[in-house]
Amino acid sequence: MARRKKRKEIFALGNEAVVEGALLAGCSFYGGYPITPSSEIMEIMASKLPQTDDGVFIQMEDEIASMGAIIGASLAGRKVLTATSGPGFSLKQENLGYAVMAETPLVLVNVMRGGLSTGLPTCPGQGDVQQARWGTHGDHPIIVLSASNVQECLDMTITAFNMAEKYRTPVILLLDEITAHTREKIEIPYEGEFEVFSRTIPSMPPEWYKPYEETVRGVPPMPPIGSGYRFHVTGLTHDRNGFPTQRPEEVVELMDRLHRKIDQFFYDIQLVEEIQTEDADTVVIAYGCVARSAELAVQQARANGIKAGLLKLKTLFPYPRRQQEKIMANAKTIIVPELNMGQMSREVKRVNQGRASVRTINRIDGQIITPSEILKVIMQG
Amino acid sequence: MNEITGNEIIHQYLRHNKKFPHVLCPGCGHGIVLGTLIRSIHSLNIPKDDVVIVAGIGCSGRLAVYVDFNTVHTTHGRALSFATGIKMANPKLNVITIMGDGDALSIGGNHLIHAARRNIGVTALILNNNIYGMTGGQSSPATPMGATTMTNPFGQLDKSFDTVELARGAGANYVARGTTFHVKKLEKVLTDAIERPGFSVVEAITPCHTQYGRKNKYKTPVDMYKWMKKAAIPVDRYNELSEAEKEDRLAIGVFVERDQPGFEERYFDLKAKLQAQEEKGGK
Amino acid sequence: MKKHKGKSKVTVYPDWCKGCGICVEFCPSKVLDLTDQGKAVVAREEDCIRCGFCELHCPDFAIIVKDKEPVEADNPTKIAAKKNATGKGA
Amino acid sequence: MKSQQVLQRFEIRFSGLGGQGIITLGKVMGQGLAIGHGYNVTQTQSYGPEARGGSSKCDLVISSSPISYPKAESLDVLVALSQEACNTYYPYLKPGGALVIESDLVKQPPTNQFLGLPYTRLAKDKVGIAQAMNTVVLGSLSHLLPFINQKTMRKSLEAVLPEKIRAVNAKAFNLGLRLAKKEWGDDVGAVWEKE
Repeated sequence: MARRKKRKEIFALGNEAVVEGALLAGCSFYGGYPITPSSEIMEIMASKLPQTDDGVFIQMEDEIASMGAIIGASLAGRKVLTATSGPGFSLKQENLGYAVMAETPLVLVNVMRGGLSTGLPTCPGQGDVQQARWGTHGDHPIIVLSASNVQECLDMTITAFNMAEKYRTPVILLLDEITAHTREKIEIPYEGEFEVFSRTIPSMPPEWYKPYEETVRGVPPMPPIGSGYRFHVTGLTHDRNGFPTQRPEEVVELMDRLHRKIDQFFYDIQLVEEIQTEDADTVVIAYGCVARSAELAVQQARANGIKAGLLKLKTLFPYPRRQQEKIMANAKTIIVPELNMGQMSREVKRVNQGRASVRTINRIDGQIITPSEILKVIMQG
Repeated sequence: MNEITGNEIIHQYLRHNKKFPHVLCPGCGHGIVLGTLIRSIHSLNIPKDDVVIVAGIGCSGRLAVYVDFNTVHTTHGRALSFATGIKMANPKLNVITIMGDGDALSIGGNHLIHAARRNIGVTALILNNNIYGMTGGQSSPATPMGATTMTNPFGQLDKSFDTVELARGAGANYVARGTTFHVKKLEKVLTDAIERPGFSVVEAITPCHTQYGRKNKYKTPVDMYKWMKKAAIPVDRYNELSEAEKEDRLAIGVFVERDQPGFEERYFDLKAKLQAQEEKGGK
Repeated sequence: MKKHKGKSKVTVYPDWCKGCGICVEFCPSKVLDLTDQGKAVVAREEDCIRCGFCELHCPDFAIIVKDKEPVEADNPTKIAAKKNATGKGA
Repeated sequence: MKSQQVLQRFEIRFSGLGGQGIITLGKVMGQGLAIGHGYNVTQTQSYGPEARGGSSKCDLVISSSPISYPKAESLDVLVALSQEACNTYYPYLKPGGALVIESDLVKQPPTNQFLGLPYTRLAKDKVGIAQAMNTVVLGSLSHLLPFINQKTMRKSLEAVLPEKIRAVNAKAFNLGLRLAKKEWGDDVGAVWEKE
């Protein structure tokens, strides 16, 4: 196959860009249940995957089953995707925890809509942020990414797949209704231009393979089911062989490793974009569609002679603590606009520890926070 | 030299680095079902690497860990959804789910009917002991009306599911019922079920003396086997009985035999068709 | 079945036996007993007719029934025939 | 070829009734401006009950530099194809912005400063199918907006349409272009040319 050296440009929806990104990252399995405003991801997958060499698309009976199906497919060696919104995200939490425990790579896109419960199905919101972090029961590590424009939808989907495979963990990509439903020109990178990471498979004879053995990275190799490595997968706390255990020292070893394999790679996982933060004494910390409003507000503030900057979060969890600490060298005021009652500002305040003045802008009426709203707060200083 | 038979076959399929005896209670039929399943797979000459056992939660869920296949112990009720994903990801695998009655008929009831509707090429082995055993003897949707349980101390008020009728109505390709007393018959239907494409359901009646029997007039595990011996009759003979005679009887045997292609078969046929179209269009 | 009588070796692994009593209750020849410690033991091996019930119904895979150690001099031709017939299960 | 005009955040809103092809219009024009012309474009639209309830809305933001905020806030052009849409969105029009209306359907324009054409009637009578109305609009806007290269826009329109309806739409596009020129004058969009 001839390599395409030129990037192809398309005019695409955020949801469409997710599909493009997933396919570029090697996704070959989609299991889902439709829900607004994420449905286009599923619809486009339904038409594309059956036309690829090995792609499998299946519409399951509900979100719980969708998670089950993609976890099963991931265990059988596929790179897998599911997408959902608000109420569906709640239903996916049960098996999300299973995937963390069984160290199953998968990408879960949640297009956030407004409100709790069925809320505002066609309006944007950012109310699922802490649910993404803590939605499933029990102490667990999780990687949560976000995207604020259509190009990022593509790029961050690839990143999500790479992280899922590299760290053998579910990765949640949080979009919002605006980002998912905006059409923009995006560039599709050509093959070879971007990294595609696939899970490590064991390189020893099956008799010697211990599925959950300690490794340097804390990430054990993972063979696909049916490849000759027979082992037990369970959501129960398990020993190195994968067998259930309640021995405190084995429980601790497993839980430590699960957390450590994510925590120790913070430099690889915690992604932010700094816009004019070097000398900024007022910094907006934002993510998703609101980061776009914030960017315009910062530009306008600069035009008014105010040293404003933007720290755009692309990784929400593990929270990019070091990056916030860096901008706090100069920042006297931090502004956190978000479409919820203050879910990320908790994280910001936790790191801030009273040093800068943290101001929040919150909207929960299904409308985006506009640049002028943010500008107003910046001008107040 | 002796031919390897009986439990020696089974020993070859057990995980040697796992502690035995298993965790189940004395006289629990689950072990018998596990042995039967192993003999079925053995008789079909399926390599261990090609077998995937997907189990749910509960006593039945614990069976998977003991056998030397690819084993996945999933969340409560969700075994079939995991199994669907595995089968679609790699249709060459023989995917068998082990579920309890609570697992398959209550929390996983939706997955059961949709797996049947889809006719996914998975064998659903449902171990029906009429009770939630592992969690301490609460009512399940298979608990008979009037029976005493921890959550129905004054007698079960609602009707129990008929697994066979449920699976038939939802579209399963193959539906059979057996008991842990009539082991050879159970082995036969289980072997048929694994062999047949599409979705197969085998309900194995297996006694739970600890949580169900003791509270419901079966004093020892053996009493429960005596009950099964007496109650179970082949389905054709059962159908000849009057309604009154049917009351205390249990029909066993094969109830549904269809030959619809499995979902995976239809999906991969579609893919092939699309690819052929594309090649045609390309030229 | 009668022809097997007296030719079987029945083994119960006490470590695996949980003493549920199914084998003892349903053995048609009453080969097995329950001990005071609640384990099945082989009491009347000679009576075993090799029906296979105990093996199939032992929930803990603790019972093995097979041929007695063959004594070469007894019936060499029969043993040889059996050897050849063996194809499965190895 | 004329070098491309530099644009700072130009906002267009298409609004009207469901079934008028408003979303398609926005998508086609957005695609033409983004891929054909190379501008940065964001297109957003109404969804759900809002979209099913009979009214329809589609926004384009066009700029030479990256677009931060993707939704239209203060409109340079409002295209209103129903009276209700005109009433609802007219307040969002910038001072000096252009109001483009379907002159048969918007009987009471809120201002006397507007550009109108009887789009539906034109499509039905001159093109032969009412559904080509949105392409007539596209044609007229291609005349109105000086940063649109008419050839490029026509080409990208043809690229996105299935072959069966390409000829009809080319006809509709040319009709809109011609009539806008005739009715609105040659220099109707001159105000944006200076930018």
